[in-house]
Amino acid sequence: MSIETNETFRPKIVAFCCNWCSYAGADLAGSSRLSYPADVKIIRVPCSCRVNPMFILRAFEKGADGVILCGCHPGDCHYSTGNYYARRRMTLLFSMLDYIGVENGRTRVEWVSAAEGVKFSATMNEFVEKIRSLGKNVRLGDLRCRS
Amino acid sequence: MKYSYYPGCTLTTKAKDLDAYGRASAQALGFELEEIADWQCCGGVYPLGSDEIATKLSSVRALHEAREKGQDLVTLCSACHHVIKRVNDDMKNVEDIRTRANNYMQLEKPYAGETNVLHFLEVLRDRVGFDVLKEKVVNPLTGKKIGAYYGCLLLRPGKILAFDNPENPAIMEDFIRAIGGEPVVYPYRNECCGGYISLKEKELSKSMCDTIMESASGFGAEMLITACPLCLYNLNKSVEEKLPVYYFTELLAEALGVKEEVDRA
Amino acid sequence: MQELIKRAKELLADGTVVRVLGWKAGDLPYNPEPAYFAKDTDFADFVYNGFCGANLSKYMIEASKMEGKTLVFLKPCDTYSFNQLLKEHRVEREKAYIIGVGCKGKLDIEKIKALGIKGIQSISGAELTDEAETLTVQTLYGEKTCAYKDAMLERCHVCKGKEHKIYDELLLTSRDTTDADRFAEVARIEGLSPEEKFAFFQKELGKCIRCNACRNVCPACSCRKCVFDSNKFDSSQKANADSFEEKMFHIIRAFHVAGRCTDCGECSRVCPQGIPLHLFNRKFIKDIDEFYGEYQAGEDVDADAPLTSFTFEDVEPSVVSTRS
Amino acid sequence: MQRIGVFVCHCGSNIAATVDVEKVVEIIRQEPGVVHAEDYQYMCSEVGQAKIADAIHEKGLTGIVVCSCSPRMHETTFRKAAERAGLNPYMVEIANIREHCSWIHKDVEEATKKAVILARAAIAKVNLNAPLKPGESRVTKRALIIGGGIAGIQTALDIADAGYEVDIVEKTPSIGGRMSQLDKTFPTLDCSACILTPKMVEASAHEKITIYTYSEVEKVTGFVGDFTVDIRKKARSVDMDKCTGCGVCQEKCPSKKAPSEFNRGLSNRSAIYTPFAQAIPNVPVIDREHCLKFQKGKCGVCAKVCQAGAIDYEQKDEIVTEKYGAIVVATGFDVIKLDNYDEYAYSQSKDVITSLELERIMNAAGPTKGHLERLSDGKAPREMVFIQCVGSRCADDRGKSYCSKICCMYTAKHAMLIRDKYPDVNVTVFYIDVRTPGKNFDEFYRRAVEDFGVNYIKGQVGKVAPQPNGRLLVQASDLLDNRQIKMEADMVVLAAAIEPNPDVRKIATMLTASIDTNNFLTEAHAKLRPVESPTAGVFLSGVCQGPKDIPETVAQAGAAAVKAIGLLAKDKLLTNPCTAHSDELLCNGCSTCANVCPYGAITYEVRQVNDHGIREDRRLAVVNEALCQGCGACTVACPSGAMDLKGFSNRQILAEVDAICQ
Amino acid sequence: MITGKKQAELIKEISGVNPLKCMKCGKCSATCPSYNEMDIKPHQFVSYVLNEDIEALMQSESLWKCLSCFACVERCPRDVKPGKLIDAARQLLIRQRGQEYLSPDEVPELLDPEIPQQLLVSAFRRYRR
Repeated sequence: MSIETNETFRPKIVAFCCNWCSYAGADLAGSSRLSYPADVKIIRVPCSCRVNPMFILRAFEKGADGVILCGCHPGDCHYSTGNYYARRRMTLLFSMLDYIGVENGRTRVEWVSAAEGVKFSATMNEFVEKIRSLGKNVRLGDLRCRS
Repeated sequence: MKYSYYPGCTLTTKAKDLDAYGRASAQALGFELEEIADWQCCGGVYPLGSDEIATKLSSVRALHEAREKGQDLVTLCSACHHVIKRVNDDMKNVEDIRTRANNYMQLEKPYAGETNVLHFLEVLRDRVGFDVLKEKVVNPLTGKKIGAYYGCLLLRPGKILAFDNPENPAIMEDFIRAIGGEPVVYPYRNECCGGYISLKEKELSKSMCDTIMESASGFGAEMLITACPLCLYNLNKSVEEKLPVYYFTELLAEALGVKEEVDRA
Repeated sequence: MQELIKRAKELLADGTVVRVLGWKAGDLPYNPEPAYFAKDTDFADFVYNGFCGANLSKYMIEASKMEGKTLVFLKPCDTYSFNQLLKEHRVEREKAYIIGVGCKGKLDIEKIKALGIKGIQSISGAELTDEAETLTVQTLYGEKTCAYKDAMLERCHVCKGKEHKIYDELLLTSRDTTDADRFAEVARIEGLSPEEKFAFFQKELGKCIRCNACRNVCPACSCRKCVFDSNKFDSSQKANADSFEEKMFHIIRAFHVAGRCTDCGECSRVCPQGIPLHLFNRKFIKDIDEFYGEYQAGEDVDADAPLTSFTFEDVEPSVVSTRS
Repeated sequence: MQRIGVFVCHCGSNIAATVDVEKVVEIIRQEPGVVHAEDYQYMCSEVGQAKIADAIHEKGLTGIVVCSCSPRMHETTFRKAAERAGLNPYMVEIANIREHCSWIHKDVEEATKKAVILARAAIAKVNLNAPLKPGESRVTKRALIIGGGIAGIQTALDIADAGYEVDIVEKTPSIGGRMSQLDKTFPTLDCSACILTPKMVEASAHEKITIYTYSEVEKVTGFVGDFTVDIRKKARSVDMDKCTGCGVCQEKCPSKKAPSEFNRGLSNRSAIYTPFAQAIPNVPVIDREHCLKFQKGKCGVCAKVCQAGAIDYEQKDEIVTEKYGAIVVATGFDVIKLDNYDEYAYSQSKDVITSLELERIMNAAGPTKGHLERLSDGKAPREMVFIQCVGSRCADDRGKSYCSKICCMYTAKHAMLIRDKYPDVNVTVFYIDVRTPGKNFDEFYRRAVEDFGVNYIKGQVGKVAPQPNGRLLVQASDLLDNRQIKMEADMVVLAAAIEPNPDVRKIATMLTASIDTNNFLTEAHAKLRPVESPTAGVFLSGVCQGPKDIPETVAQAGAAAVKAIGLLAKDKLLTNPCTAHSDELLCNGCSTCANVCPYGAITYEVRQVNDHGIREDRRLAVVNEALCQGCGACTVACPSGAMDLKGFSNRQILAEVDAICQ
Repeated sequence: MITGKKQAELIKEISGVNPLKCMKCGKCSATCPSYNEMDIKPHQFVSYVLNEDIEALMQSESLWKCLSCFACVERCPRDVKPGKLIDAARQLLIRQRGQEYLSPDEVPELLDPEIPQQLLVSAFRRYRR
C-alpha cells in the first residue's frame, strides 16, 4: 500500500480563490464535508482581478503542476467588475500558454459562488484528476523552453 | 436564388399538388427549388429516442448534400420539415448524436449542423418577404375568409423549430393577407389533428378534427389551408361542419396566376 | 532627405523647435542611429533612407522632459507608437512637432546578407527619392543587386498602411508595401501540435542571451523601472527572482505590453539573435481581435484598451481548450 | 525578520480528529522566524485568546499565525485579541486548516501534511505583513430611499422618526407604489387605500422627509457614510409651488387617450394627470408624449384654465445633487409580461386578465367603477376561472424559477370577494399547490373554500381557447379526480409571476450592489444579514430583495431602517486599511490603473519626486483610501508594478505561492 | 430478467428526461388531446418511471395513443417533456420484445385510397420496430 502511494503522482495544485464568493464556496464545501484531494492548496485573494499572471507563472516555475483561479460568477463580483478583467487576462494568458505548447489543462478558471460548495468540490476533483492524467509539469517550469 | 429542395415521399405521390404548386409559385417569385439527388424518406416522425441514429441518417444525408452545395434546404411538407430541422439541431448541438452519426456516415468533412433548414413559408416570410409577395399577386383572393391550420409539427417544440410563436403564430395569417385573403384566427389552429393515429383509431382523430373544424367555422372561416398532407387527409375525414381544406401552395399558385398552368400540366 | 534637412533647419531658425530628433549615419552604410540635431552644422551626417527603421517615438519620452519643442520625424508605423505613448501620458503633445515622413518599406540587412551579398561597402537605391525597386550593393567582390522587396523587414510586408495617425505636417510620399498576411505565421504555429509548438519556441527562445535589447527598444516597455528590475515581485531572495525572470521573461514581457503593443516590430528588428519576438505580441493581438473585436493600439487615443475594458458576454478562458 | 507565534487549534475534534495538531506544532516550531508554537483545544475561547496575548507579551511576538477555522469565521476575533495585547491587528494571518483541510480529508497523514503547508504559507505571508491602520471617514446624517412604495415609505418614516433626514426618490408622479393599486388586502380584507393613504400623508408631512416624485437616481459615487447622488427631477411641466391641486386642468385637457398606468392600461387618462385621486403630491404631470401642446405645438388649454398659473411648458429636467450616509433600495416589483404564455390567450382575449388588472376592476376608482364585468362586452360574468402559477416555478426560460409567494393568498381574497359580492358567480381556482404560510393565512384560504364555496381544483390549465360565442373554453386537468376538464368561463384571471422592477439592474450597477439571476438584490447573508446588501451602506427593503406580502414588506422595511439608523448614528466609520497604493518611484502616470478602478478611487497629480537624486515633476497615481475598496484590479493592470495592495501585496502572495510549491 | 430499476434507467437515458424535475402540476394532462383515450395519464408517466413500475407502463394503452404532438413538451413549465418519456417506454417495449402494435397483415384493411404515404410511414415508425 505505502509503496503504491509513493509511486502515485501527487500533483501540486494552487487554487486562487476570491474572498467573497469562491473562498466562501470552499468553506461551504468544507462545512458540507465534500472532499477533494489534499493536493489542492488555496490562496485567498480579495478578488479574482487581484491575480497577476505573474503569480501563476511563478507557481509553475516553483513546481506547481496546475493552477486554478476561482472567482464570483460574472455579474456577481463583490467589486462589480473585477472578474470581468480577470476573465480577459486569463483568457489571453491561457491562450498564450497553449500557443507555446503548454498543455492547456494545467490552467483553469471557474466561477464559484458562496453557495456552490458542491461545485467547488466537484471542480477540484475534476481538476486534480485532469492534472494527474497530464502528469508532472515539465514544460511550464521554464518558459524559455530550455528543457 | 437557388435552394436545395427536399420534397419527401408524399409530395411525389398523394400530395403532388402541394409540390407542383409550390414549384410553380417559386418560379413566379424568382427563386428556384433544386431537388436534391437521391433523397430518402425522412421517416415521417422525428425519432425522439436520444440513442437512435439510423432513423436520423436520411435527414443527415439531405442536410449534408445541401451543405456541399452551399445552399439552404427548403421543405414543403410539415413532417419532413419537422424531422429534418430537429435532426439538424441534434447534429449541431448534441455531441453524442453528432459523433455517432458522423462515425456511421464517414463523410469527408463531418456534418455538424451547418445547413440552414427553411420551410417554404419561411422562405416567403424571411427571404422573399410578404410585402414583395403581395406585389406579385395577380389574382388576390379578396374577400375569402381563410383559416390557417398549423397543426403541431410546424410549431413545436418552439425552441428548436424557431418557426413562429408556438402558441400564437402569425406566419400563415400574414401569408393569407399577402395573397389578398382575410385570415380567420381561431384557437384550435395549433392543436393536433390526430396525425398517424388515424390509421388505427379513426374515431379519435375524427373527433379532434371536428373540434378544429367547429372552432374555425365558428369564427367565420370559409376554408382552411395547411402545409401537411396528413393534416389535409385527417381534416377531410371530419364529418361535422366540413370546410374545404387546401394546401397553402394551391392558393399561392392561384394568387400568383400560375395555378392553371400547373393544372394543365 | 534634403527636404527633411531644409525643413528642419527652417523650424530651428524660426524658433518653432529647439532641437530635431532624427537619424544620423552610422559607422556602416546600413546602420544609421537615432540622434538629436540642434545646430545647422549637426546636419552633416543626417540621413533618412531605407535603413532608418528605428522608431523614434520612445525617445520623445525623454524629449518631453526637455525645455522647448522637439521636431521628430515619424514614419507611418511610428505614429501608432507615439499615439499609444500619448494615451499613457508618457509623452507630451505640446512638446513635439511631428513631421510625418514618407516610407517605402524599411530594409533588413540580415536579409541582404542572407541573399549571399557579403563584404558590403556601400548601398544605393535605398533613398526615399529612389524608385525603391532595386538595391545596388558595392561589395568587396564587385557590384551586386537585389530586389528592394526581398530585402524588406518582415514588418513592412504586413504594413499597417501609409497613413500617419498623428502629425503636424507631412513630407515625402509613402508606398504601400503590404503583400503578406500579418497573422499567417501565428496561425501556422497555432495549427501545430503542442509538441511541435513547444519545439519551435524552445529553439527560438533558447537563443536568447537576455541582452534586453528588445525591452530597451520597445516603445511600450517604457516603464521608469521595469518590474524585472524592481523588488516588487521578489520573494526576498534575489537568486529566486533571477531564475523566475530568466524563465518567464518573454511571456511576461509580452503580457505586459498586450493591448498596448502597436506591433511596430522593433523587438524583432533589434534582436541580435534573430528571435521572431513579434510572434508573441501578434499572438495577443490576434486573440484580442478574435475574442474582443479588432483593436489596433495607437490608432485611436480615446479608444478603450482591451485589457482595461470588458463586455458582459466576453468569452470564458475555457475557449482556449474548446476552440477548434 | 518577524518574531512569529503559531497557534494551532484543535477545534475540539473538528480539526484534531484528522490533523495531528501536535505534529504540526512540532514541525512548524522549526520554521525560520517562528519563535513560539503551541496548540490548544479552542483557540477562539477566552483561554485560547489569552494564550495568544500571553505569548505576545512574553516572547515579544510581532506576527501571529492562527491555524484554525476559516478566516471568514474568526479572523476578526483573533485580530481583536492581538490588538488588545498591543499588536497591530493586521499582523495576524489565519491558516484555514478546518474547512480547507480537516473537514474534507480523511487520511491523517495527508491532512497533517497539508496543514503544515498551509501554516507555512501563512507564515511566509505574515513575514511580509506590515502594521496597517484603518482610516476614518465621516458619516453624512441623511438617508436616501429609492422607491416610494409601502416599503420605501415605511423605511423613510422609521428613519425620520429616529431624527435623521430622509429623501425619497420615486420614479412615478406619486408615491404609493403597487399597494395603492390594490383594492383590498389579505388576510383581513381592509381597504388598501384606507391603510396606505395615512402613511403617505404622514410621509409627506414629516419635517425630516423630502419627497422627490417623478424623479430618478442618475448617478451614485462615494461609499458608505459618504455617498454623493445625482437625482434627476424630470420636468413636470407644472410648478409644484404654485399648483393648488384643483384638478381643473385634468378635466379640461382635450387629450384623453393616454393609457392609464395606474389602471394597468384598462382605462385612459388625460395628458396632464395625477395617477390617482389620493396622489401625493397632489400635483399633476404633463405626459409630453400625449400632450397636444408638445406634440402638435398648439392647445395650451391647461395653462389657460389654471388659475394659479402653475403650468410651465418650458420646465426642464433638473439635477439635484445630495450627500447621503446610507441608501435604502425599495424599488419593488411588477408582474411579468405574459408574451410567453399565449396558450392562455392573454393577448388574444380582453377577458383574460392578470390578478393586478382584476384588482383595478374590483376597485371603485378603477376602469369599471368597481363593477365586476367583462372588458370585452361589459357583461357580468357567471363563471370565473383563476389560474395559479403563471410564470412562477418554471424550469424553462419562459418564466421564473421562484414561487411568487403572494398569489395563493390574493387569489383566495379575490375569489372570496367575488363570491361575497356576486353570489351567483361561480369561481373555480386551478392550483398546483396552495401555499399559505403566514398568520391566519390558511384559515383565510379555508374560509374561501368552506364559507364562500370557491371551487379549488388541483391541476394546471393547459389551454384557454376563446370560443365563437364569446366565452372562454378552459382545458385543465383535475389531478385528484384524474380527469380532464373542459369548461366554459366568462373571465379568466391569471396569477402572473412577479419580478423585480426592471430598473433595479441599473440601480444595482450604480450602487455596485449585486443581484441574483432573477434580478433580486442579493443580501449580505441569506439568513443573518437579510436586509443589508453586500455593499456597505446599502440596505434592502421590500420585494426588491425577494417576493413578499405587505406585512412582511413592512417588517423588513422597519428592519432596513434600523440598520440604516445604526449607521447614521455613528459620527465616524473606520475604513478597510487593505487599500491600493502606488510607489511613486515606479509609477509611470500612465492612467491604466484608473481605467480599471470601479470606484474612481485613483486620480493623478503632478508632483516633484526625488528619484535617487534626480528631482523631477512627475504625473503620479494617487489612491483615495476612503474610496478604495481593495479589489486589486489596478495592481495587475499596472505595467510597472508600482501599484500594490496592502494586506495582499505582490510579495506576500508570491511568498504564499512559493511556500505552497516548495 | 431486466429489473424495473434498470428499465427505468433505460427510459431516462433514451428520453433524456429527468423525471425528478416534475412538480406535478398536471399541465401535460390538461393539454393532451388523447387524454381520454389513455389509461395512464401523461402526468402519471413520471410517477411510473420514478416508482420503477415499468412493466405496467409498457402494458399501457397510452403508449399507442400519444400523437407526438408535443403540446405537453411545449407547455411543460418544468422542462420535463412527458411526451419523450412515453416515446421512450414505447421504444423499450418494441425493442425488447418485438411487440409491434401494427402487423403488416392488418394494413390492407386499414387503407383507403386517399391515405397519404406520410401516414403509413409515420405509423410504421411509431408502431413497429
